[in-house]
Amino acid sequence: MPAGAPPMIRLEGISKSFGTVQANRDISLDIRGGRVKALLGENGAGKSTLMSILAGRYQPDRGLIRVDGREVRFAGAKDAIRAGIGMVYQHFMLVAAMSVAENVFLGQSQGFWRTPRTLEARVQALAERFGLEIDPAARVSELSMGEKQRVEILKLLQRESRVLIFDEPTAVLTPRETNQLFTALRQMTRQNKAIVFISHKLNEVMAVADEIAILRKGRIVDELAAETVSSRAELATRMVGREVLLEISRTEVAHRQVVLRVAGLSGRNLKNVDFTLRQGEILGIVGVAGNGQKPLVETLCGLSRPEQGTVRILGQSWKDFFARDVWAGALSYIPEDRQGLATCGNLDLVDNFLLTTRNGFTRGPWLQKDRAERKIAALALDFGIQPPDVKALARQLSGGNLQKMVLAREFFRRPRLIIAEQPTQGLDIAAIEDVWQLLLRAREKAGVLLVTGDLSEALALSDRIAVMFDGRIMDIFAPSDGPRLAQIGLLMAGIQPAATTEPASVPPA
Amino acid sequence: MTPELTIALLAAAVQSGTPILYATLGEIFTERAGVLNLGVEGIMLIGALAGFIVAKTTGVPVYGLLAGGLCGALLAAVHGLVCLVFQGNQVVSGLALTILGTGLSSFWGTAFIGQRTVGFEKLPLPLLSEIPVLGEIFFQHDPLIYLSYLLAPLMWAFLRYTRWGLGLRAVGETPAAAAAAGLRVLAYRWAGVLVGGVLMGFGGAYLSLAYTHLWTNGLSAGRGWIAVALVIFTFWRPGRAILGAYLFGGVMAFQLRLQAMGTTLPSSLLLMLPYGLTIAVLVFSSWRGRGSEAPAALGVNIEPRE
Amino acid sequence: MRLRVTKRQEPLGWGACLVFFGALAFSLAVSAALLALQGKPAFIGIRLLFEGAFGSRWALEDCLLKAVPIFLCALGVAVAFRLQIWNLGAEGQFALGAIGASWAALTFPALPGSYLLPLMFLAAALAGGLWGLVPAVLKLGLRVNEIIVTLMLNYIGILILEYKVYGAWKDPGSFGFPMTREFPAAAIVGNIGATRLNWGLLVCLGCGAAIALFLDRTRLGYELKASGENIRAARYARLPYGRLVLLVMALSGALAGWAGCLEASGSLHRLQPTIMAGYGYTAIVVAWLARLNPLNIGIAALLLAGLRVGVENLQLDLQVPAAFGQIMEGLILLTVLAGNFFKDYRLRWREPDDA
Amino acid sequence: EKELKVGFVYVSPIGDAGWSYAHDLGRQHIAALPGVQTAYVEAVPEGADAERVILNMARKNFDVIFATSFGYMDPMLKVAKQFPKTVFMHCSGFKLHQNMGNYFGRMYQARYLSGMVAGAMTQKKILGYVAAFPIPEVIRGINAFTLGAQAVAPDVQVRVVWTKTWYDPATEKEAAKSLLDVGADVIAQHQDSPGPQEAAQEAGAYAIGYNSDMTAFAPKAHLVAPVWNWGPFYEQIANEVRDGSWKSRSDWYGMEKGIVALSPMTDLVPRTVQDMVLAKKAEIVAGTATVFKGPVSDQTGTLRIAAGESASDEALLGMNWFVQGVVGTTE
Ligand SMILES: Nc1ncnc2c1ncn2[C@@H]1O[C@H](COP(=O)(O)OP(=O)(O)OP(=O)(O)O)[C@@H](O)[C@H]1O
Ligand SMILES: Nc1ncnc2c1ncn2[C@@H]1O[C@H](COP(=O)(O)OP(=O)(O)OP(=O)(O)O)[C@@H](O)[C@H]1O
Ligand SMILES: [Mg+2]
Ligand SMILES: [Mg+2]
Repeated sequence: MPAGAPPMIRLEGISKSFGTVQANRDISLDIRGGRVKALLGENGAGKSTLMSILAGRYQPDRGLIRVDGREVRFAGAKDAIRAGIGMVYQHFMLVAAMSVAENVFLGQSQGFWRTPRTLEARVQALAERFGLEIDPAARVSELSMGEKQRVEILKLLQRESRVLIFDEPTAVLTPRETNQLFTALRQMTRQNKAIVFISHKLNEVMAVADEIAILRKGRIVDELAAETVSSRAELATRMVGREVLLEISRTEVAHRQVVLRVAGLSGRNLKNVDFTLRQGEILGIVGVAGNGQKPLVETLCGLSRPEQGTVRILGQSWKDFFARDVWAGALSYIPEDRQGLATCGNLDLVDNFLLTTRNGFTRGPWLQKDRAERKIAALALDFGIQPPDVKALARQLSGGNLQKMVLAREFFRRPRLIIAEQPTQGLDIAAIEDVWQLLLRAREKAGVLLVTGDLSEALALSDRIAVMFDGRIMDIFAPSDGPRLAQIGLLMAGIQPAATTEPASVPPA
Repeated sequence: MTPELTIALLAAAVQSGTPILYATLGEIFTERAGVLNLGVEGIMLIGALAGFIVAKTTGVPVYGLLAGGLCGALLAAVHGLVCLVFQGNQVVSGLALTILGTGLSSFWGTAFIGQRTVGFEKLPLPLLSEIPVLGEIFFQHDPLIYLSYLLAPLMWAFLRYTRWGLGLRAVGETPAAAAAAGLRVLAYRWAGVLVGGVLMGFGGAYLSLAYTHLWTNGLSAGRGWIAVALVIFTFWRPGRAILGAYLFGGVMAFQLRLQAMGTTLPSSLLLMLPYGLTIAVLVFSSWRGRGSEAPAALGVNIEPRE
Repeated sequence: MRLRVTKRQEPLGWGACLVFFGALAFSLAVSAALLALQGKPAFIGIRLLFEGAFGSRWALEDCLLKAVPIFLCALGVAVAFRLQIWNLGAEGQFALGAIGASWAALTFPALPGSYLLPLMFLAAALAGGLWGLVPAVLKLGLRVNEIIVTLMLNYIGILILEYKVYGAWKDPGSFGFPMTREFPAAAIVGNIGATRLNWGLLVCLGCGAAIALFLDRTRLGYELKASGENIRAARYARLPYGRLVLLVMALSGALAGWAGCLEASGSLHRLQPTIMAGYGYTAIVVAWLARLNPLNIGIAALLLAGLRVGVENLQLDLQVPAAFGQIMEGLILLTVLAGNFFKDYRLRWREPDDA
Repeated sequence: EKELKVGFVYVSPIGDAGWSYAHDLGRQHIAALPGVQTAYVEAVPEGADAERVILNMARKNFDVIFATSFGYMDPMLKVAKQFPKTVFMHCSGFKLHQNMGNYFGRMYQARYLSGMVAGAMTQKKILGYVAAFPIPEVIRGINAFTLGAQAVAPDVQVRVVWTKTWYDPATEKEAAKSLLDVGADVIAQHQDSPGPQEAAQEAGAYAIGYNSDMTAFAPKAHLVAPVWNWGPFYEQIANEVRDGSWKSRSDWYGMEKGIVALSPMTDLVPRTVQDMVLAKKAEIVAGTATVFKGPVSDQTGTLRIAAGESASDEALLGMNWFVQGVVGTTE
């Protein structure tokens, strides 16, 4: 690259705030053709926001964007696309009810007619050229996560974007798919495209990035060339600003009676799922998102009916268990979607607290709100919910504090079975430690089913780990089982290691 | 029923279904963009009045039609303003629009009651109208009916085969994805609301320019609501709107003919037929499991961009 | 400099009132302009409107009397809206309530008032409630859209009423006009003192207080609120959504039914088709203006009743057509709806980029 | 000198070109008189609303209040008892009070004559009648029309379609078309919109209007129309009240006072027919002919008015059965 030529993209002094949250503060960044720039940072550091600004989705409060040295102003995604900038969002931006081909051509302005057949042919050709296998006529709602991502990439390729932004693209991919993606990325850089790659997985960053920028609390705190980084630990330290340990000590707890027994559970993308869970243990379910964790959890928590097979909860059949209206001493569900599922944003904390505990505060037809208010106020102090104002609306709480309020509520119910789904997603490190401690402590009284996409979390907490792929449990083993742990990547990709002779689902000891 | 009576009934079904067809197509278009407009009744009334006044004063029916469409779009724009700009609840805004449209059309229209305007007259199509049976049912009507024959397939082709149609559907399904793909979501929604308003206005103008050549307060007499219900029956597809509209037109025409033939059933019971049929049709579509094919973002407002 | 829209983090407390009255003032101004456009004195017009609605004891009495059925219907509608169930069927439920009450009054004319009146109220609540349950059952069982079903049931309900009064229930002494015979004295809700108001007002106050208490203090009321806020959370928390839908629609129907009962018993003393004055539709407007809060519904019902009554004054003195009232109603609703925007968002000037 | 304040309460908007419109023409007639001031409230539902409106007029010291719908009877009576100095006039009812009178017009006389025209013009001996609501006024009109037609063509049949609307051109036109489809070649209407006229003209049939001369709407079809003309009556009452001679009574005037009239017959009606109809009209005006004169049987063949007798006013006011020759139901 000739020296002195302006970078393909230059961000200058970008600031952006949402209400009281300052997501980006005075950020300047260069992005060059033919190189992969990795953006690193904790949850909420402002990575997605910054790139959404570059992709025209948000308007910056201040600052400007230069493309090839010329100042540009993006009034919307369309302008960014015109300038050759495309983004694959963390949450895919696809129209589920339309076909792959229609999605790829959505928003493309050349031509007026859109005959499905010609669109499909063109997408087919494009997909073949870049080695991305896809059925162009399929409805997006029927695709797997990996396939959806391919559609997103095809969208960018079809538009001949020069700058491609990937926001946590590997979170939903199997290791094999991840490798395929990296191959494709390299192919793109060879064509002098600029790539921005956002990820939390430090080894991936080290594998593909040419340059690394680290964000913390909305600021760029570090910019370095990938060659200069020696270890993951170094990266992590730079990212968080202190030594990260996240090693927690766990004491063994005796495993007692079975609290959950799942046998031959099938239907709704589940295939013959078998396992048991005892009081005193944490069973971690790991796997790439979209491999059946959702239907499994929904079935176990009574949101959907088991189609085939049996589920016994606390010794009762699914039907009997969910027919009763027991609020305490039973099952607590800590869902991934705390804003949409676990709480009502427009209600205050007292009302949100009552959501699952209302039966404990009922006398006749009346609801004892005062008693509930006092209880939640005490819990708010215990759990360190900020602000500890019980009249605050749930939507005014930050994600971490909301999660604490959900945990406070669910633990208040003294559950004997806990189903926790991505319990630390979006939390800062201090909060993560708290949650982990809570879960470990809870298992003394309960069995915990921990569904997580974060392998390190599963390893740190679980007594046993189950790997899910395509609705199946590929294997269940203890984290101490070194050889099998080594093959976890293959298992998550659905490949049964040849060496193992034992059956896929191992009954627990 | 004799064959002649049946043919006459079917021809009447086509005619009395046509205003509903226009309105249904308009509502389909609006809803495909993700906006629920329950103000169809009010918009039809305004369209009917505007069409009547302009056709009467200019003496040119086509101007009347255009004015009907334009004023329909104007009232629909109020809905757009409240829901697209000010984030108002779409259900309530639509209801308010009906009240406002009814009020405005009576307010300005009272002076025109009991007058007659020029309008669209019957124009049997050469050759086609001579086809036995079909010719009589479909091709011995006024030009606006022929226009509606074209409109439904046109809208179908537009939604399926064009760039804008693709965009409109995307905006109604997943506005965030459409925005990320560079579509101007609000512009599409505005287009959906306005074009829908034009078609609803046409539906009203059909009543005052072709079905009759008269104006009265409340001329649309509930046809707008039937159109809203029909959209669900059509699964948001223009092609099926033809079927649905004629079915309803047929039921309305049928109960009057039943009386003319000397039935002894009380008229109150006969008049329930169209409404009962609406419910039956909805139950049937839902029972077939297709009732939930609504555009995914229907009725959901798009928050202003930060 | 461009406008920038941001979502409010804190709910707007008293400012909400300001927004409401601002919107009201705006719609009044537009109406006044419309009057001026017609060559009528705009300010005098607005004054006449107020005088006619609230300007004297009589006006207030009239206003209250008219607010009673609106209030009851709106209360029911609001309970359903809280659960995000779009019950547009108060009109039909009102008709069925009137039919139910009339059935009781005509079938047991010899009962003493202490039995007959409660029986009429019971019959009205049953008839209205069952009419409300039809869309609820269709929604739960077959996922049929309740907006359309409730609307269509309005037409059918009114036609049933006509069928009865043109047919079997027609008073032989009515000279062939469609009306039932006059109710026996025991079936008539009496007037309060020398006013035109009847004791139905008390029913209103009772219902309002009961509903407010129900929504605010009972467990079921809480479940209603939570389910309406977030339907997914309702499933998560195992709130009895299906039962709540049935409950609110039955309640909604029963309240509208009582309104119909009071109109038949307190005002008309018989059943006739003209009992249908569109209260069921006005109720939707009122419920929404009041943002579904029982106390506010009382105020909004008075306001709308005042508008209806006041417009008559305007008609008498300025010869403004009746449609003017409808226009104002539509305008008020639209402006208040649009005005709510400012409760949820604030507008600021975007700072210049090179600051 | 004090102005006479006259108030009118209408059941529908005056723009409906029909019933309320006809009364409003009467109001305009007296408003033009010196010393008379008028006001009206339109679209007043019968019941509590009517009571309020009438009450407010009485409170505002109106001297005479005309309420022009049957359903206003009880509310008006209630108010009349409270305001003995005000004169209350109720149209189409039967209750009286010392300061409340009632009045109506014998529209059936004109309908009978229009029936004669229809009977003379029909070829197929089937007449269609688009009707609003099954109330006595409408039923009486249909019966009178049928009797008139039968006087000319004894085997004629009158088919009735109810629309349950007063003014819905689209529905009413469709109703007329349905009658044309079953063979009617003359369409009559008790309906305020000219929709049926249009339908008849499009089908090449004849039509008989109502309320006003509807020739303009269907020049090739319109034959004649029975019309209202309230002006002279309202003027008479206003004068009586002013000079204090008004007494509570029932006024039921017919063609002799001109409250009810027949619009000029169009050229489509042959001279001979016109002469025949005008001759009959003269008899009615002179009081030598009555419309409901026995023997008259109802649809089932039961004799309702014995031979030689005439129906009493009370029987006419409450008429709820069809004469023989009408096809349809009164429900
Ligand atoms: N639309 C929005 N409205 C309000 N706040 C927002 C919005 N989008 C982001 N934020 C806030 O801005 C901050 C930065 O968010 P952003 O999504 O950019 O973080 P991130 O670095 O991408 O985090 P993650 O690793 O979790 O994806 C966070 O505090 C977030 O809560
Ligand atoms: N949150 C929800 N959102 C949408 N539909 C729901 C919701 N909850 C329940 N439903 C639907 O309502 C119907 C009845 O729900 P459900 O069986 O949960 O009711 P319930 O409270 O258990 O009532 P029951 O007394 O009959 O047991 C089902 O068809 C279900 O699909
Ligand atoms: Mg993230
Ligand atoms: Mg992010």
